[in-house]
Amino acid sequence: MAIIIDRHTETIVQGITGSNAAVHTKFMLEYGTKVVGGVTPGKGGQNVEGVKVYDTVSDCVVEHPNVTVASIWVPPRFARDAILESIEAGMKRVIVITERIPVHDMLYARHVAREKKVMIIGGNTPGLISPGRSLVGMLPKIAFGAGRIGTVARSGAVTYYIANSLNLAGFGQSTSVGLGGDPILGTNFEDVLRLFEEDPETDAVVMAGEIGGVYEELAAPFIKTMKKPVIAYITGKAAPQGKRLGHAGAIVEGNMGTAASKIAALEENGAVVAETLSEIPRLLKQALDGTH
Amino acid sequence: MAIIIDRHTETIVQGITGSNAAVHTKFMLEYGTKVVGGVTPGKGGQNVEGVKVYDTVSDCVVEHPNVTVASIWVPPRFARDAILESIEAGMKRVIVITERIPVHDMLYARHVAREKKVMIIGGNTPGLISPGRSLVGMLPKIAFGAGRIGTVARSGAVTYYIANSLNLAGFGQSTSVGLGGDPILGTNFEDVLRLFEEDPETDAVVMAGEIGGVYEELAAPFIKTMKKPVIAYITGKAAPQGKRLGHAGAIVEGNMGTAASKIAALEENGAVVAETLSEIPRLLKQALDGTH
Amino acid sequence: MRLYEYEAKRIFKRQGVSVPAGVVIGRENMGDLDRVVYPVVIKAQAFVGGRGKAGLVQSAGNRAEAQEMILNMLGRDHAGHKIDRVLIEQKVTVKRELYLAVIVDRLEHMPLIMSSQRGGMDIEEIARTKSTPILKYYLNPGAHLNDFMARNVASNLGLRGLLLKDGADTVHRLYRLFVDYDCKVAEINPLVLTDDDRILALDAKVDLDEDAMFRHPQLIQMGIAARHEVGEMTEREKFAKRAGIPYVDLDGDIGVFPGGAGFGIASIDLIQHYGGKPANFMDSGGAPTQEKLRAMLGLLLDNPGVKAIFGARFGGISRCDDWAKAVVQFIVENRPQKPMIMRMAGNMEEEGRKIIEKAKVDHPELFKKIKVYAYDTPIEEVIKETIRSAQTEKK
Amino acid sequence: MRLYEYEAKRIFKRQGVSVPAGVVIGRENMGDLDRVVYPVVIKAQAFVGGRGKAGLVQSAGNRAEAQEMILNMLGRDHAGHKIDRVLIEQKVTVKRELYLAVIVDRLEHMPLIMSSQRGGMDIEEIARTKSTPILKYYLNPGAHLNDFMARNVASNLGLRGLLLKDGADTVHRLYRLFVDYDCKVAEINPLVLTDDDRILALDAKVDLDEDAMFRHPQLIQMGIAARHEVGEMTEREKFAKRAGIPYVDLDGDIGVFPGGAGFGIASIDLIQHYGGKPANFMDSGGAPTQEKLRAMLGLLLDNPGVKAIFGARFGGISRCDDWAKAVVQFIVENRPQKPMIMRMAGNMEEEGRKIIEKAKVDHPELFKKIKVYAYDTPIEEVIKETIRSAQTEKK
Repeated sequence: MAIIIDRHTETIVQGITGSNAAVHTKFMLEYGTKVVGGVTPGKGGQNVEGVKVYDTVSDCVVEHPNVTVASIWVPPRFARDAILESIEAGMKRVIVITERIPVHDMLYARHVAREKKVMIIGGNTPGLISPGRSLVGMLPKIAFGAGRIGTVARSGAVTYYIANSLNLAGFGQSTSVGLGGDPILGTNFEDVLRLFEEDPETDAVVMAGEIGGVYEELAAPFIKTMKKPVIAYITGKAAPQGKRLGHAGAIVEGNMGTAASKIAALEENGAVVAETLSEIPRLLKQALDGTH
Repeated sequence: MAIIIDRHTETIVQGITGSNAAVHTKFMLEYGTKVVGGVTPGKGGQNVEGVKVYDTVSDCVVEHPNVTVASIWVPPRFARDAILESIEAGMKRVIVITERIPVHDMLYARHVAREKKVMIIGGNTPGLISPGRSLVGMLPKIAFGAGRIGTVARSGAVTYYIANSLNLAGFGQSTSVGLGGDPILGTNFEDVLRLFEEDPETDAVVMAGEIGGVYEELAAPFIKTMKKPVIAYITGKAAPQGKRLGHAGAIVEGNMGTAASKIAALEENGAVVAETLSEIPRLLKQALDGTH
Repeated sequence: MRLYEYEAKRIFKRQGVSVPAGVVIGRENMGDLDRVVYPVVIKAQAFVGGRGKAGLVQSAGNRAEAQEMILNMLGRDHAGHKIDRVLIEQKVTVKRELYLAVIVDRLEHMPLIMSSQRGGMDIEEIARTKSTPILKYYLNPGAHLNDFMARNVASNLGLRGLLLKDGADTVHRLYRLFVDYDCKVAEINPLVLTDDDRILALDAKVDLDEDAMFRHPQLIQMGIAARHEVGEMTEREKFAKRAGIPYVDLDGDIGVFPGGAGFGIASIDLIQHYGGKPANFMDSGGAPTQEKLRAMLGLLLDNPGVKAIFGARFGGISRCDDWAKAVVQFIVENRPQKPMIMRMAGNMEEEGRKIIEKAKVDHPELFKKIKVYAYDTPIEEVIKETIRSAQTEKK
Repeated sequence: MRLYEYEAKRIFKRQGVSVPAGVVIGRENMGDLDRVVYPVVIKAQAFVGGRGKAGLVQSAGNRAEAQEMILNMLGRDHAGHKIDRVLIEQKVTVKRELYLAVIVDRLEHMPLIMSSQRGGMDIEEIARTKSTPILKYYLNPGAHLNDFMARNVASNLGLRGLLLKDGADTVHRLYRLFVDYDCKVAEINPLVLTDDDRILALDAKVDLDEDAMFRHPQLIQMGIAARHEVGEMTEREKFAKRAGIPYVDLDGDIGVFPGGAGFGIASIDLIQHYGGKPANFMDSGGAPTQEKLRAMLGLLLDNPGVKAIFGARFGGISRCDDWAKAVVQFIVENRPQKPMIMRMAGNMEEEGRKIIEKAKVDHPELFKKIKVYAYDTPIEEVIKETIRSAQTEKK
C-alpha cells in the first residue's frame, strides 16, 4: 500500500495533446502507470502514445468506468473548467500540473472539490509517485526509489533533491507528494501528513516547506498528535523579506508566512527541522533509531 | 400538537412597515401569535403595533434567539433576498406571503432552503393556521375552528371556503396550510401530507388543488402509502384549456397539468375526490366512519 | 409569456445564437420582399403550434410566389389567432436536425438542458418511444454553466472536431439567454447543421416569466410586453387588460366577481356543476384597490349577456370593509338593475357588514335585487340562488 | 500585484466606490495644482505603508504651500522606493473612520469581508486587542453577495437609516470589484463618514492576482500592468523583467542558475549556509525555452560581481536534453571565462549527458572551467565546489 495512488490506479490525462503532457504520458506509461485515456476537446478520436483521446471526460468514463485519477495539463485559463469537469465525471483525485492558475479560479475549484469529497493536488504540482508502482505527473523517476519514507513538499525540484538525498543515504520512499507551488493549493501539508500517519507502509515523513503562505503553520498542531517522526526542511531563510499588503492580511494571518515563523511552529510541535538537504537523512536516521 | 407552528412558535415579520404586513401583524398578535420582531432595512428602531423593527434579521435574532419562523411580506423584487436573509439568520420555516415572485428567484431560494433543511411555504401563500394556537399569515380567523382535520390547498380563498364548509358540518382543523398560488412553491402537497400523516392530532386530510402545475400528480404516489384518509378537491374542470409551449414542456411533464390528469392520479392512488365544496365534509364523514 | 418566433429570434440574435437571415412581413411592408434573397421559407407568426400541418409554413422560389403565399396566409385564422405577420427566411440546406432546449423543470425544480441528435416535428414521439436518447442535463438554480457542461451537451448533439466548440458556444448562449431574460422555456427545434457546417436555430420558442418583466426594460424597448396569448381578445378582454385585471370572456349568463384567482376557477366549476353558465373568468389579484373592484363590477354590468352577478369575498389580505365600500359606491353610482347575489366573510367582516347595512337604509330602492350573505350561508347556496336569479331574469 | 493608491482609486471610481476628488501630480504636471480646490491632503504614492509616520501625508491650505510640500516629497526615498508622484485630494471633514476590506482568506480558502466601526492606522492593534469587534463575513467561492449580506456588513459598520443603504451599496461595489478584478485584497482604511453624511474611501489598497491579468485587458488600458514591487529595479532586474524572468539582484558573488522557483530559494539558503554569497535570485518557471535559459545565463555572465556560476537542473517537466542544448549553445556563443559548476539529473538525463560530452570533445578549450555533475553527486557538494571556485577567482 502507498497513499493516494497505487499500481491498480487508472488515470487520465486532461490536455493530453499538449507537448509536455504527451511526453509525460509516455514516461508515465513506461513507468507502468495505467493511463487509460486522454482528453482534449475537439480532438476526440486521435491518439497520443497509444492512448485514446476523447472530447470530454464523460465520454472517456463511459469506456473506462474504473478510472479515478485525472491529471490536468491544460493552460491556466482552462484549468478551473478542466478540474470541475473531472470532478463532475466522478474522478476522486485530480492532480493539477498546470501552474499559475488564477487564485479565484482555484478557490472555486477547491470549494467544489471539498463539497464532493474529491482530492485536488496542486496547482503547479509535479505530481506524485509511489516508487515502483505508479507515477502521476512529471517527476523524474531517477530521483526516487521504493522504501518506507513519505515525502511531501511544495516545490517540485526540492521534492527531487530530497528523494535524491534520501536515496543516496539508503532511504527509499513509500510515496512522494508534490503539493504544488501555486498560492492556493487543493491539498495541504496536514492532509498528506494524515494519510502518511495512517499508512502502514510509511515509517516517517519528510516535509519541505518554504517562505510564504500559511500551510506549514497550519499543519503544526497535527504534527503534535502524530506517532511517526516528521523531519521538516524550510527554505527561504536567506530570501529577501516578502511584501505585505495593508492591514487586511495581517488581521487574518497574523505573523505567519516567514521561514522563522514556520520553523518555530514546526519545532514547537515536535518536528525535527533540518538545516540542509544532507542533514535530512541524518536526522531521519536518528529519529528512526530513537536516538534523537 | 399541530404541524409546522404551535402556540410556542416565535415569529418575525419581514417587511413589517408595509401596510398589509402591519394590519396582519395586528391580527396575528390578536390571535395570540408570538410576533417578536419585524424587519425593514433602514427603519430599525421604529415600532409597528408594539413590535420592534430591526434593520436586519440577524439584529433581531440577537435579541430573540428562539425565533424560528419568518413571514415575508416584501415586494416581489426583494423576496428572494428576504428569504435568503431569513435562512442565513437561522429561521427554520419561512412563510412567503409575497406573490408573483420571479420563477428563477424562487428556484434559487428553494434550492438554498433545501440545502439548509429549511421549509419555505409559498410564494403567494395566505399562510397557515393551527386554530386556537397560532396563525402566521393573513388567513381570516373566522373561517377556522380547532379540530382534527388537516387541510392543504394552493388557493387562499379555497382554503377559507373549505374550512368554512368543514366548520358548518362540525369538523374543525388541526392545521390549515396554504401552499400558495405562485408557480414555483417551496413546499408541495406531498411535504404537507407527510406531516399530517405523522401528526397524532390529525385524523384525515383535505387537499385542494387546481389546474396547472404538477404538484397534485407528484403527491399521488405518497397518498397510496398513507393510513389516513385523503379527500381531494380539484378545481379547473370547467376552465378554458391552458396554453402549451413547444415540445420542451411536454417532454418533461408529459400529460400532467389538467384537472382530469390530477383527478385520475389522485383517485388511482386512493384519494376520494369531491365534486363540490359541500361534498367534502360528507365524504370526510364517510371515510372516517369507514363506510366509504 | 410566449413570444412570437420572430421576437424570440431577435433575442437569439442579440445573444449571439445564429438564426437564418430573415425579415418580418405584414400587409404594411410587402415592399420589403425586394430585400430578400430567394429561395425563402415563409412562416406565419402564431403562438400556437401545428403550423406545418396547417399549411402555414411554405417555401417560395421567387418574389411573385412568395407574395402570393403571404397574401394567402395573412388574415387566416389559426387555432383562434388571426395571422397578421409572416417571417421570411433565407432557405438553408440542412445536413442534420437536432434538438436543444433549456427549461425550468417543475418536477425537479432545476434548470434543465435537453438535447437530442434528432430534432424536428417528431421530437415528442422520440421522447415517448426513446428511439433516440434525449440527454437531460440538470443545473443547480443560480449555477453558472461551466464550459465543460456546454461541451458535454454539444457532444451529445453529435458535434465533433471544430463543431464541438461551435456547438458548446450555442449551448452557452442559449443558457445565458435563459437566465438573462428570465425564461421558463428557451427551445430550438430544430437546431440544424447546414451543409456548410454552420449551426443555426431554424425555429425559436421562448416563454418568458411575466413576473420578472420588471427587470427587463430592454424587452419593452424591443416592443415585447405583456400580451394576451390565447385567441383574439374581445373588447372587454382588452379593456380588462388595460385595467390590469386578468379576465376571460366565457359564453354564459352569470357574471362572476370572485375574490382570488383560485376561487375564481372554483366558482366557475361550481356554477357549471349546479347547472349554471358562467359568463367570465376573472381574478382580483392579492389585495385589489377599490377602483379595481369597481372596474371589475363594471365589466360585468356592461356585458348584456350577463343576467345575474355572483360575488364572493373571503377577506384575507383583502379586507371586507374595503370590499363593501367599493361595492356600495359602485351600486350608488351605477344603479345596477341586474340581480347581484353575494357573500362576504373574513377579516373585517363586521365593519363591512355595517357599511352594507347603512347603504341599504340610505338607498333601499337600489338594493332590491342585491343580497350580501354572511359567513353562515354556505357559498354553494349563494351560487345556486344566483343561477335561479339568472333564469328568472331571462324569462 | 499591488497598486498605487491612485491606481486603486481609479478602479474604485469605475466601480462606483466614492473617493475624494483628486489629481495625480508629478514634476511634469505641477501646473495641475491650479485645478485643485484647497485645502487639500497631499499623499506621496508608494507601495509601502507607514507614509504618515514618514511625513509623506500632509495637509496644505493653498497652492504655494502645496507646491512646496510636493517638491519636498518628490524624489525622496521611502523604504527603497523613490517617490515620483503624489495624489492630491480635497480635504473632507470626517465624522467617523471605519474599516472595510475584502480579502482572499488563505486559512479558510474563502473570500472574507471584514468590517469594523473603527478604522484608521491602529486597525491592527484593534484586531489584536479586540477593543472594537471586527466582523468577519465569509462567502463561498463563486457565490454572489446577496443584498442582505451587504446590509449585514453595513449594519456592523454602525450605519443606520438612509446610510444603511448607502453603506450596503459600498460593500456591494467593493465586493464586485474584488471579484471582477481578481483581487487578492481590496481594502478601504479608513472608509469615512463625512460631516455631510457621505461615505468615502479615504485610502485604497488593492492587490491583484498577477496570474489572472490575462483576463483584464482593461487594466492595461488604464496603464496598470505587471510591475516590480520591492524597491527600485536595477538595470539587470529591468532586463530580466522584459525577458519574463523573475530575478532579484543580491549582493554576493555566486550567480545562481537554478531550475524552479522552489529550488532557487533553497539554493540561496544552502549557499549562505556553506559560507558563500549568492548574487541573485532567479526562477526559470515551469518549462523554460532554450532562449530563456540562455538569457538567464547571460544575466549572470554580464554581472561583473559574479565570480562563479552555480547551475542545477533536475529534469521534471523541463527536460535535461533541452537544458544541455541551451547550456552548450550559450557556452559556444559566449565563451564564458567564469567557472560554471553545475549538476544535471532527471528526465532525459542520458540524452543531455551525450550533448555535454560531445561539446566537451568539440570545444575542449571552452570547458576548462565548466563542470556538469550527474545524479550521483549530492547537490550540496556542487554548491560547496562553486563557493570554492568563487573564492579562487577572487584571489
